[in-house]
Amino acid sequence: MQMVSTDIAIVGAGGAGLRAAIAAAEHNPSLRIALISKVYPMRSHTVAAEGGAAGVIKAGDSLDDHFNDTVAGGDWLSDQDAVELFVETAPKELTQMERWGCPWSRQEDGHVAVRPFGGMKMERTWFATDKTGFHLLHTLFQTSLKYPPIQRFDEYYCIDLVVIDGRCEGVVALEMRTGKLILFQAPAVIIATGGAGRIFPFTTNGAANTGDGMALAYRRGVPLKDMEFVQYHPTGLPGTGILITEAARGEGGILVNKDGYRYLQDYDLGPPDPWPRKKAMELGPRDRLSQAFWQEQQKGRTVAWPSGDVVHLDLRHLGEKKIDARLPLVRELSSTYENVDPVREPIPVRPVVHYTMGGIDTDINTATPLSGLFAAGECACVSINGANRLGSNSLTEILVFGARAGRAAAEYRAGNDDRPKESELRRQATKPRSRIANLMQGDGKEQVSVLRREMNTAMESGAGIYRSEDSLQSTCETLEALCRRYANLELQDKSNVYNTDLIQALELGAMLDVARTIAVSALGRTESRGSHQRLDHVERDDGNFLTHSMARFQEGNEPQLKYKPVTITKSQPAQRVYGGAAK
Amino acid sequence: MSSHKPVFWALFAAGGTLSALLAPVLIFLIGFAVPLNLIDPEALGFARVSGALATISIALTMLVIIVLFLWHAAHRLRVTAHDLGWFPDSVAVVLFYGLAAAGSVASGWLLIGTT
Amino acid sequence: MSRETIELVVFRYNPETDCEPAYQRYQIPYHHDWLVLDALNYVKDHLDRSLSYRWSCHMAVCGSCGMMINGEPTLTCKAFVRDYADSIRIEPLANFPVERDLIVNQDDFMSKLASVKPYIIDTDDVPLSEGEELQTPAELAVFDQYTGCINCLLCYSACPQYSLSADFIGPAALTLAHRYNIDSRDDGFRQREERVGSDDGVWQCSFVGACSEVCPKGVDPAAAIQQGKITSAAHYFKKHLMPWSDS
Amino acid sequence: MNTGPLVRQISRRQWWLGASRYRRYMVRELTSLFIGAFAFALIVGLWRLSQGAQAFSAWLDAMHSPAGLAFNGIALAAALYHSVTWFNVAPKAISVRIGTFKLPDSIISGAHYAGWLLVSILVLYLVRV
Repeated sequence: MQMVSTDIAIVGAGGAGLRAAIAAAEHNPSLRIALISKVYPMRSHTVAAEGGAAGVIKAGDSLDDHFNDTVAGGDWLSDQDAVELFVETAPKELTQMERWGCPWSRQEDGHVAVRPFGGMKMERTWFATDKTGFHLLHTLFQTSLKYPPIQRFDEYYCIDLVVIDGRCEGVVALEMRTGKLILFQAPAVIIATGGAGRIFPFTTNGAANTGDGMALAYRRGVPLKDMEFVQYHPTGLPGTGILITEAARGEGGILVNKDGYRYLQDYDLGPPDPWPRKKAMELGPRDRLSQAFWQEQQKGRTVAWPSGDVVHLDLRHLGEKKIDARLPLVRELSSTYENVDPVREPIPVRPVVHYTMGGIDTDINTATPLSGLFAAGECACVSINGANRLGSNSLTEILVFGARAGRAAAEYRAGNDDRPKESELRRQATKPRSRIANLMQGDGKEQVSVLRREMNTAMESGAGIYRSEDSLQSTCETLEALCRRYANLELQDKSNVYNTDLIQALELGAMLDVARTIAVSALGRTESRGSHQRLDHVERDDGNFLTHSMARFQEGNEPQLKYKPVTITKSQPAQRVYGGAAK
Repeated sequence: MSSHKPVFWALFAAGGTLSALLAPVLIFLIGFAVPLNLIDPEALGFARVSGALATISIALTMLVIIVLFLWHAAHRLRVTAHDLGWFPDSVAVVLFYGLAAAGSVASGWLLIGTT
Repeated sequence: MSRETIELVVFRYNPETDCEPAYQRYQIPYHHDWLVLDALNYVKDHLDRSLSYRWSCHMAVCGSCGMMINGEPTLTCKAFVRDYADSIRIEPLANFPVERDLIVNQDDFMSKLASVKPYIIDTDDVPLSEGEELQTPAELAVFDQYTGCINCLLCYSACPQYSLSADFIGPAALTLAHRYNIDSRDDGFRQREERVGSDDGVWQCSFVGACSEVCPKGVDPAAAIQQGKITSAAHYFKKHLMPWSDS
Repeated sequence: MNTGPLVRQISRRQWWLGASRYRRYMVRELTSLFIGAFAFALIVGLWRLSQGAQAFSAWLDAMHSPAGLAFNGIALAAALYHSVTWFNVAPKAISVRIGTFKLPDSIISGAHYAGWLLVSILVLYLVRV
């Protein structure tokens, strides 16, 4: 097996991975940094983020307000020390992006412009029209080309971590172009592989978002934290699940049901004031808006659309000029994919799986419990998002914690000079080799696409916007059966060069493991909090569940569930209040 | 390495603009206006033409038109030679730019004669 | 929903088993709202798991799924099956080596992009604590359009000069160089000009204009390169005719 | 066995036949042949002019012979095609901005067409007087 010797291996080259690579390279230009990704950096799903990135810069706003909005938005499940650090660092990171050339939208005087976002008390979301993720990703990718220490390995799929004596010492990756396994020796490894939305059938997430990095860490004993919290974004296009950004509502778009009624006022989000009122109506948090859709659907007040029930997102009153200036992508996407021009017609939308609040357990420095392993971005749970992430906090999160991971890994590397023997490293790499061989030679009758579809269905029906013990139990059972059937996979493609049949099988394996942590954690949390809503336990239960769930891998078995207390510094749990009551 | 193409590209672009503005009307005038009886043949007769070209400004205008037309064509044909693999670029340079240069000198010399 | 059928004629090539590429036909049912990418996913999931291609975002922003559809460089996630009659021919992007089936090798683009220094080169070095650099909406508007490139490589696939001259830097990379050159925050023109103003740079472009015709994001690389030629020529004449000047 | 990436060769002579946009491009480029040839015809005219009235009138006659008219016809068509393609792409090279407002391409092209018309009328006027 070919071996590549590096100082830091970064798995995933989206926003967090690129930011980490640059931070490490700036921290110590003599480091060798391997940036390993299964897709080219600019294909990473950061590219699809639209609305913006939150950071306090304007007069009248304060770090405390950003803190309070985030903690309340997360239904008090966020670790408050992490949130404090996050809101403090946010403006600096966003300014750094400005210096690197991000085309932020501007005010007339040349200062960066900000827009309102859901659950935020003030306008504090920096944006580059409605293509903010795209611009951040390309700015980071292009800027990364400036740093010689960063060596990219594009289209390498990481299969396993190398763990020796309780320390992470590298990764094993499949070079997709050749089918060869490559051993990356690295005293420090950062996982930045993004989310796992593809576990669900209807998602804004791209094909790449299969939770690979979460599974990598999880299988090596690192707990996955708060996995039951899966965010539904309230406004996706009905056929495709394509995201229609919250910025559409930040700019003044309204949501109406089939009667043209702004139904959010019936769900403690009103009154429907004349625009604008922050933290109210359409600018409520995503969990509440998605739940309101479900309730409307139960009442039969949604609009029937060829591809399912929808409500209407009406932007017409904004006018063509504003839509083109602030929301050009929204117009392009609804025109292309739904044949609806928002200048003239309301956009049909419905909730769609968008974000995994949970992820790899890390401390405030992005370190995981496994020595030498760090994680940042959506794959990680640090946790600032708690039970529900506020829109525009995630782009900032990948910058703040991506950079932090890069520096932490560089410092960790500096303090660890003893290397494992090469023979020991190579011995570790035999396991992934046999895993690939087993998959390639498997002669069972199961197909990747069939198992994937069944997993998708089970997740949607059992672990969707509203859950119950029965639905979750049944999903857990289905997933367990799917894991057994996974052992009987048969790959039709036996070749080495870009064997996407094999890659999809590996991705499915990761998704099944991660899906089980979602279902089991959701079953264990017998309360309703943020995005986790139990029909059989409708109240929040701070007495028992002001805790992070920690799902730990057990070979051949359900994940083991434990809990760990939430860090509270200055905000005691209180009722989440939005709408007119939120004075 | 910095290219010297800007020199030829500038001539090409100037010639392209001038020929776009003038070539159709000039071809029409010289090629068709007389046979179609749209114009008094004397308008293009020897006396009038040689008289006009005795004026320095008119002679100079004529020179600029011919020279830029030539360099516009030469540069485009060099590109086409590359596009279609007619011959190596060095040959195209000598051939097309050579022709344009020769034509430029010839028209200059002839126009000095008329003034 | 109406469910009709259509034939896909798909380019196949596996370097481990084939000396020559071949075309494979698949008859598939499709829905009215299906994209060509959905049709390929149908083949992958139901008919032939050995078919290899790239895709991810399904919303025309990640740039992975560019292919030739009936000879035209196209994002398969932006082309509807219903817009084609009877049969759709799908091939890998032209002008790139084919690794396998519909997957092309993009190394050449990646190295050329890096070679034009597509990042802010700022000689002022104002500390971050001073806050953001001011840039008016008018200054932003100058380069904004050229930031829209998603690196999907359709323009390379459409560009004859890229196919005829292996060293040509090509439309997307030159456009991004121009994008930074005209950014009010940037001072890197002269560093980039080495490459951009060379025979492999803007001067290899013969203004076919195909790049702009196929661009799925309306970036207009042809305009960027034409304007790049003007800037580059101005720089050239200033340098040679006024060597005492500082440009 | 692994034959490696497949490099598809294109025909250097025939690639442009493959798509209409390439054919249009090649026609556009070849208009220059006629612009150049017309310039040479003018040079010949100047040369004949230097030889006296008879020679010049022989040149004019040649221009108006059937072969000359055929050449002029093709050259005129080529020149028109060149003008149209040149003015249509002018907005790509010329970008006019007033603040965030960008002058529409149609205005820039339109100005070129108007200029073309004016120049043509002016030339006709000057020659006929």
